Amino acid sequence: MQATIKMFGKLTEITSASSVMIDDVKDTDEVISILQQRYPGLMQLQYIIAVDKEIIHNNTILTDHSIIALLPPYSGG
Amino acid sequence: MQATIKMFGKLTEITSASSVMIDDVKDTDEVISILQQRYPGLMQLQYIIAVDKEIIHNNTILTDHSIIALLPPYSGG
Amino acid sequence: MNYMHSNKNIFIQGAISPEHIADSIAKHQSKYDIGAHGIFLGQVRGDNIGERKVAAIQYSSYEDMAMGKIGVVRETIFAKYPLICMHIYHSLGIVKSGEICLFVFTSSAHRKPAIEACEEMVELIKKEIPIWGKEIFEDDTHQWKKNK
Amino acid sequence: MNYMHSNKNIFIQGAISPEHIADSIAKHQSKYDIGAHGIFLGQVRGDNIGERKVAAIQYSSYEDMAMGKIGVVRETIFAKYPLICMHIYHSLGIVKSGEICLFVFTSSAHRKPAIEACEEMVELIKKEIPIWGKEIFEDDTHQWKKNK
Repeated sequence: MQATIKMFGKLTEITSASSVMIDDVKDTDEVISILQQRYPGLMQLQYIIAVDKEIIHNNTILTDHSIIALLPPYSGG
Repeated sequence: MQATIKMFGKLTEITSASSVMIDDVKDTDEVISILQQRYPGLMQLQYIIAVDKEIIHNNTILTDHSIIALLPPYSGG
Repeated sequence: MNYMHSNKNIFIQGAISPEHIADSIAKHQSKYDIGAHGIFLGQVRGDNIGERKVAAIQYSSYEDMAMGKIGVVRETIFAKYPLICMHIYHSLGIVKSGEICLFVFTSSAHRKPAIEACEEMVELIKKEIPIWGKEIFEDDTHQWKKNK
Repeated sequence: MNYMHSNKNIFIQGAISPEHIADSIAKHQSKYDIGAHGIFLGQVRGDNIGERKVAAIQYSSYEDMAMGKIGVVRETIFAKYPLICMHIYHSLGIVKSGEICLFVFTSSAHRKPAIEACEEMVELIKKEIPIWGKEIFEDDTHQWKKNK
């Protein structure tokens, strides 16, 4: 499975990009593990994970076209 | 003492005037008594009394230039 | 302090226009310590009462007394909330259905004081300020408004 | 019902102008069942943080997700309060200090629902909607805004 991971807020400074591609991943735990290797700064930062625009609380199996997003604490308003 | 009594809201319909003069009165009880004789409709209506822009709760002695006002329930906003 | 204790006139002849509200907002854009505004607007409803429909409300006030009471109420609110400013406008005379008769505008650094002060000020205006509304029906009859 | 469940775009590029707010108010003057409007405005503060002063906030959002969440939050509020209507606007991109970045506008027949729904909606927007603010200082450095 190829996954697209959207990055927001302060996280975009770690990845220097608003989205990141990863090949051959099956679930969100694997995605985070690979991202942490690629961008060690990620481990210092607070975020939640959304898959297909829904916030997940546990490891989630990815399907084709799953859109993963890493969301730091909201600060709208 | 001559007293000027300002009328507001629905009370102006009873007196057909926005203010009423009464001669030779010494306190607010006397004012109300005279007004009730002059305008019997007043007895059906709810109001509070202000003397010199302060609401009074008891009979109040009038001084020269006292301004009495009869205030029906407020309905601003 | 001078400003907040001022008994300036809150009354406007006729309806309060959306442009008046926009101007008030625009005037606060040079105050960099403000982070939140609370606004309440009262609008005249075209209520149906029996067979009759409200066309307008005609407002009157004991203005001398109202001015003093507004001063007292402003002090109460400024003592209770960390407000940066507060403005209050109420119509006198005829305000047609759909038009605005009351504009309460509070500003603070953070949202809670502006929101809470605005709400409390609306209650105090209805309760403490000698203003009366006469509902004028489309058939030219009328009745005196009662606040809930 | 169609209207209240609509996921229409809440986002505006740049600041929300006082004229936009006046236009929104004016559009409600033909709704004779409205008696009260609650409005909340968020304004960018020119905070001093250490030696630096905030010149602007740059807002970004996960727009696809935000649109869906706003729909859910709107339904929650409409289910809880007897509102006639509710409008929400949030800025994206640069909003300078003193300018308005958030506009929440609720309307009801009587005052309580408009006031309470407005307050609750502001809280829900800050908590539930994926929006981020980047505080840009006058010296061109920045920090990511944290909501209290």
